[in-house]
Amino acid sequence: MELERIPVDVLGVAKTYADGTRGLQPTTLHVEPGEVLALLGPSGCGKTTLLRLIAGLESPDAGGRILFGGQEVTQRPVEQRGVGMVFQSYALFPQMTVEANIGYGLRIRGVAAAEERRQVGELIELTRLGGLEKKRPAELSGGQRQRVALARAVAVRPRVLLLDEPLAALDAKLKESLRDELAELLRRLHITAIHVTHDQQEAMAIADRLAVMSAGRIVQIGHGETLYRSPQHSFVAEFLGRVNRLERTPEAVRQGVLHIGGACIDCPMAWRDHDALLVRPEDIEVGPPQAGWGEARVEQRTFLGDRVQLRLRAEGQPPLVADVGRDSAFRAGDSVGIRIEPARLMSAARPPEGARPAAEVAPMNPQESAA
Amino acid sequence: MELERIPVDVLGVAKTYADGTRGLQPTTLHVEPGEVLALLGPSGCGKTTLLRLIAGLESPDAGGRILFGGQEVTQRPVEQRGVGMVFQSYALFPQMTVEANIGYGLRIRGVAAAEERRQVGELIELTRLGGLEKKRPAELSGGQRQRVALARAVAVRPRVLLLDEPLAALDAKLKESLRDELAELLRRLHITAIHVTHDQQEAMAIADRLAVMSAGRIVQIGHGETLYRSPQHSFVAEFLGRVNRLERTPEAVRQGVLHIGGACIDCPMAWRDHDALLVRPEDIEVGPPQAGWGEARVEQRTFLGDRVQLRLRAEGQPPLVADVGRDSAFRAGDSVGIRIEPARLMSAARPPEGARPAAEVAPMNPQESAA
Amino acid sequence: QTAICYNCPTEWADWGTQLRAIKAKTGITVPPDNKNSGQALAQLVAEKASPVADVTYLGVTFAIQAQKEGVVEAYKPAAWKDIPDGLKDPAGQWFTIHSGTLGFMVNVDALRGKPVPKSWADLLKPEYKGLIGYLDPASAFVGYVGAVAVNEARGGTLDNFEPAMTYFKALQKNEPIVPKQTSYARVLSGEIAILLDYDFNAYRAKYKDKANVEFVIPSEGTIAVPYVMSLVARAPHAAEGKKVLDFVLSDEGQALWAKAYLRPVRAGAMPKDVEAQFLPAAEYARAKTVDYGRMAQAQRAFSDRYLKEVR
Amino acid sequence: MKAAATTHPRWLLPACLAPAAVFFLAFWLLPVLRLVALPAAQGWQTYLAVLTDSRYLASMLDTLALSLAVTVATLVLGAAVGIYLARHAFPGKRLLLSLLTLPLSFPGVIIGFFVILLGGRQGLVADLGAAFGLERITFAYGLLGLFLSYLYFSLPRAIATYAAAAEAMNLQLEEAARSLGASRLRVMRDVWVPELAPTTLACGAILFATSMGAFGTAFTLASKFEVIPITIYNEFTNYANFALAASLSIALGLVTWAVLFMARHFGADPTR
Amino acid sequence: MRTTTTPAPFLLSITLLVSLFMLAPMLLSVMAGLVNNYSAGLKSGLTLRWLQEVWEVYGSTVGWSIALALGCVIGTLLLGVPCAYALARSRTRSARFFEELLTLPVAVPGLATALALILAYGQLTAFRQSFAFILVGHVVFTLPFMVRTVGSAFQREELRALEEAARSLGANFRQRFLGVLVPAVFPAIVAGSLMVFTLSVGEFNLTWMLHTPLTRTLPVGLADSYASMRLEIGSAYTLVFFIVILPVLWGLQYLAHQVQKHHGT
Ligand SMILES: Nc1ncnc2c1ncn2[C@@H]1O[C@H](COP(=O)(O)OP(=O)(O)OP(=O)(O)O)[C@@H](O)[C@H]1O
Ligand SMILES: Nc1ncnc2c1ncn2[C@@H]1O[C@H](COP(=O)(O)OP(=O)(O)OP(=O)(O)O)[C@@H](O)[C@H]1O
Ligand SMILES: NCCCCNCCCN
Ligand SMILES: [Mg+2]
Ligand SMILES: [Mg+2]
Repeated sequence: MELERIPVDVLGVAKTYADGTRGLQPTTLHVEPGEVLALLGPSGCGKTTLLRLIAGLESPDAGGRILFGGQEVTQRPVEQRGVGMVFQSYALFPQMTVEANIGYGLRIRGVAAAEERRQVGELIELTRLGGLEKKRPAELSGGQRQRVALARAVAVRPRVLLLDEPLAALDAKLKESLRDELAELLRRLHITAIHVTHDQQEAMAIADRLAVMSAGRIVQIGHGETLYRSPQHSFVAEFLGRVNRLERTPEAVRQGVLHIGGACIDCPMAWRDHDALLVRPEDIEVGPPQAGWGEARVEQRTFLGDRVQLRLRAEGQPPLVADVGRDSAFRAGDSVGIRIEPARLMSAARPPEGARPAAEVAPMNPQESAA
Repeated sequence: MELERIPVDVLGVAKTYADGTRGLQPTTLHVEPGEVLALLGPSGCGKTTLLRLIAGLESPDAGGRILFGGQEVTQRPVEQRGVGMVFQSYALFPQMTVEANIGYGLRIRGVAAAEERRQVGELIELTRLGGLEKKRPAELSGGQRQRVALARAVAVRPRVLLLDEPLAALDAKLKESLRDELAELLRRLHITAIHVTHDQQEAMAIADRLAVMSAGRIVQIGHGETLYRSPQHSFVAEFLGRVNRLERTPEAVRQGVLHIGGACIDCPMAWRDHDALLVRPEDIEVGPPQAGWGEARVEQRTFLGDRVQLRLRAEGQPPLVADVGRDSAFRAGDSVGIRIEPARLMSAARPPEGARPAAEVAPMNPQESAA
Repeated sequence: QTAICYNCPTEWADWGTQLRAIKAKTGITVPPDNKNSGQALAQLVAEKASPVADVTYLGVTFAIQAQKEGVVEAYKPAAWKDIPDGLKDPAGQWFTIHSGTLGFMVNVDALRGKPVPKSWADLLKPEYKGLIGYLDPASAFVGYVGAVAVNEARGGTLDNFEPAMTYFKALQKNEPIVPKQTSYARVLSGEIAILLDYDFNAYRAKYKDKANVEFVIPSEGTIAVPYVMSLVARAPHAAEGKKVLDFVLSDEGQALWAKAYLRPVRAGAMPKDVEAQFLPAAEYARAKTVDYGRMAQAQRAFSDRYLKEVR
Repeated sequence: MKAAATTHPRWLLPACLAPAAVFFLAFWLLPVLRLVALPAAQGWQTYLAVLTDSRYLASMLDTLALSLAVTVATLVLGAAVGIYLARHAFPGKRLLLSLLTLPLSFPGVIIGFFVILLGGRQGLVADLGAAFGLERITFAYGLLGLFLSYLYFSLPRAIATYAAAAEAMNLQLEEAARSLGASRLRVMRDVWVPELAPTTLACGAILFATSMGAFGTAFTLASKFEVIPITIYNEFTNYANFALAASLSIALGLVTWAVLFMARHFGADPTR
Repeated sequence: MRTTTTPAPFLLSITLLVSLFMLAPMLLSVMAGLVNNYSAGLKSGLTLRWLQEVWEVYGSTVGWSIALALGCVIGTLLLGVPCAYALARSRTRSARFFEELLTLPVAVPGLATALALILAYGQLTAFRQSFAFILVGHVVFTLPFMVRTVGSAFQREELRALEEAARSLGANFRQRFLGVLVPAVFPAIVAGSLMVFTLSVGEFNLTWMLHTPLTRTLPVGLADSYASMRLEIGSAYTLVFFIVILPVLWGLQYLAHQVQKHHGT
């Protein structure tokens, strides 16, 4: 199944709801043809608002423009935008069979019955729903429903696929396996897609690029790996994974170092004058006490299967969490050595409110509005 | 707050529901005083049924017996068993404030108002709910509700604390942080507790021992680490984490080895004649191609933040998933070497139906019923 | 001291004034009650085992039916001998207290310039389309009285309702309004311009409510009907009930009826000034009486036939 | 989770049920059973009066037809208004909704009179007609008047029910249909109708039941169209014929109850 | 649910039309009750004399009707709430049968129910002649509405959990029923009460047979005044009905709304 691939441009689009809530601050965004972009952020940050604006389910405040393939669609209602949508609750038509759900858009378009059957059959195969054609949504498992919703959305050969937390309703185990499946399917369809989620692993697994949102704006946009490793804001760092906050005394700041369990770590130039830095649990190396390493005591050890989580107490720092390999022999009460590669330290600074989103791949910005 | 600690014994208890469903096969279980036991298993396996039988909310089929501290309580209704319960939905009384909810059991017992206030105050502190005393459940966040439910359950100084999926209603991020908090709280209370969940990480983080259930029976019981590393059934292995299934040709079986990407791995004695084995993603070592290692091609690389997941294709095996460090430089298309420590291999055998649960710490079994 | 009277509505026959007078003169409180005759009868039958009411006021045919059902009891009030025969049950199970004459109650304004109809035949003229009302003959006593009146006027008898049936069928072309209960107010408001109704209602509208209302006794003739009262069998307050019955037939009670334009059963009780407000006696000469016992017997068959044929 | 049979003492539920059961038995069931036995005294065929007497049969069929028509019309209009009110915010909406549902508490008599105020000879419509030089249009006493008055007392229930149901409707289903290109009409057919089906069934059943039993309205309007409650009333008051009135009541009760039962059987509870 | 700003001209016009149809008669009748002469219209001048007249003749029916409706609410609460609980928790065939029976008074014509009551209890004179007789009829008729509204609330899964939670904390039946269950279904109880009040206050079919001249209710009085009095008086009576009923209904609705907000999770 080959679908059209177009770029999507959102230009200075903002949304103020009828009750005065600013659902989205003026936002500019470029999605490459065939790219999968994830909108990631905590609840209420405006992900759904942005997605619905792109879909045409909400109309933007005056001045905002939305282009599909360079063509303005701002005034077009959802029926005429040629988008496919997958909703969090899947929104499958409960009275229709799997087949009828998937073929719905085609029937609306007056596609002949035989042709509809053919195309639906193809999608059923693609989404591995064979044998379930005659079932109704209520008889399907969560994962099967999700696939029907996806098949229904792509059946009409949309130019843009929009997904609003398509995995949120599933339980953890199923989520993980469907995540990989969805990633694969999107890659196979090779369609321009925008995928909303608040689960960072899901975003990283599925999307080519991530746009991290907070309080109605995009705070950083880029590849998952870049964002995870070099977040430009503590918010992004915290949102993409667990972090430990490392405090620096005024003296340490003056010396350009960081004290931890008696050891002294050089601070990267960029964060020299910050009074706190961040480090991820898996970036704290834990070994037997040794020279040059900091000293710490294991307060708690939690076996989590693929890894062991240690809660450490090191002098001069709040409790730290370190993730170590699952064969780590350290137990609660042990004294251990810890070490942090300076390159792994991250900024704990909050950028000033209203700052322009930092973009790794600069979007083409014909007329970016003042934020 | 110091609570009584008693052992709990379940002796040949089974449950057949009114409609004929066998909710629980005859089951025997021993919980040590002060121990936290997790009942873990997929949906419908009978976890809730067993918990409700222990609580006294269901009555067992004839012949089953339940002892609290050696004393038979089988015929006692829940009101008189001295258990504390935390429900999945929390079941907080919606019209009562946090305070009133926590103090409900004390009021029922006719505790004087001043004494009630004192005890409730103590629990509010313990569960860090200070400042929320006058709020109603609807005004609380999920995590706060969960803590109120816990405080309410322990306020009556139960002899056994029963928790039915207390974290299931929370979103992933919150769940992870509350999991650790709950584990800590239970350890601080040091009360005999039984905790139902279908999330293996949660079970491992919170419980001293895990009882893995399937289709109405306990299939294995023991410490999390033991179960994770040496599951005696493929079901337990699969349930506690992701696994790869490794196939063995009849020839490999004869030779007592396993072929993977051209390499030959010695099979541990115990599984010598099994025609399939299991290995966890983090137990597949991936490095540059080298002598003695198997050869594989990276089909897909997914950056997940704290680790990178590689889908590998190795000769003679179905696609494998390997978890590697997040700095791994391998990309899709690369040729890599793979290696598996034989000790990491696990059995893929399914035990015969109705087998006695394998118990690491053998429960005292005065009269185990025939399964 | 209370007596319950069924079917004594304040707004009908000026029972309101009568009830006040009863209270003043006998000290007995009689609460007003808004049933019609049929409703009162049904209630009496339903409550036969343990009556609520002490006395009841009924259209004569309903009284005859009540007698058959055994829900009334004989009582001869003080003025018994003044009541003409034929207007009372010989045993005293019911006796007339006053009577009315059926005719046309016409709201002249509502005719909007059309002439006031003078005869049954006039009503069939197309010019009165939409202006006529009569109470449902199958449902209200007044309605049945109207049917008997037109039947007699157009040559029928209590054994032959053919003329009435033909007449009502013809009248349907004029799209009459057929309410089930007294519609005095609707005539006043002009909703109904011509209503088959009693003289006393028309006079009340004309003299008391100062409406431009005329009463017409149709040229082909009509009938007069007695309204009667009875003591209820096993009345809970029989003594008070009897006092009430005595009062309504007393000089004072009868005068009150007359002032409400109901012809009192004791002819001597009619004050001259009131008499003057009635149509002249010559007109009333066209108002006949009928055998009310047979009129009661014929009612069921007529209603069934009316319901089947007039649609 | 399936309903858990939490262990209660055996006597508990019967004890909770007892007051209502005793009351119902004493003040409805036994008296009504006695009433049901009444027609037998006049011969068992009295029970079949509604079938054997063409007038009663016609009256019953007319009532059925009227109730059915009113139910359908009310459902359509009530759904439209309910959905609109649930969807759109405007000042005074709560007031409007409560005014629209107020007639739930009106006795039928008032409603009959309202229709006369609207469509009687002195009614609003006639006055308006006259003002525009047309003839005085009256419809209060005809079938249309009866229909409108039934509509009047049915609409409030439908509006309230549909407003609540529409409030709970899954907006995403509609958006999904629209994103697939569905027109408004298609959305109505494929999303609204199925989603509101249980409400429609439940509400339709209670509307039908209320219409079948409506008395005061028909009584006030007294159109020539005779509905069965009026027939019962006539038997009752004109001839004190309790047996026949009881027989007709049983027939009416059976029809109405059957409709309510069917609605519940198909999973919609009208009295909820 | 979110409200939308999408215009819906078709729905809007139906809504306007229906609103007009529903509200116009109310306005007309309020006006009719306040003018000197309805046929003459507003130019005949406004007056309160009809209201006054109604108040004199029928004033007592207002108080009795409200008392009756409140009594009916209390009666259905006392009988209906425990009954709803029992029916929600019991899955026996006989419970389902009883539930079915309970709805019969809704299906059977009021006239018949009333007749049955009179035939069965008419001879208990003191009872027959008191408002209690009407009250009994109203309770029988409105009970199913209360039972079903509250029963469906009791059936909610979370209610079972609440009850079990209370049990696990040691509460006996009375404690958990009054302390936990009833407060938890309070919104349904208020909704049911509102429904019962509404039905009782407007009930005519039953009341018409059950009342005696000494026990008249508002609807019975209304029927009287429409049947036999001036249009203006009937309308003024309707106005009295509005004036009396509206605040009570709105008060109850407000309460229901508050409770809903308070309990909303
Ligand atoms: N229809 C609406 N009317 C008023 N405010 C709204 C509306 N929809 C959303 N909002 C508000 O706009 C903001 C952004 O909401 P949005 O639904 O886009 O968040 P989100 O990022 O999708 O959150 P979630 O992860 O919870 O779905 C929030 O403050 C929300 O309360
Ligand atoms: N009240 C009941 N009546 C009949 N069958 C029941 C009842 N409760 C549970 N069951 C059945 O008993 C089996 C075990 O159910 P149980 O609720 O104990 O599972 P569980 O392990 O808690 O599942 P979940 O993770 O979904 O909560 C299931 O097959 C279930 O359908
Ligand atoms: N209370 C709702 C109005 C229903 C009208 N039904 C007619 C019965 C006559 N009073
Ligand atoms: Mg959202
Ligand atoms: Mg469970």
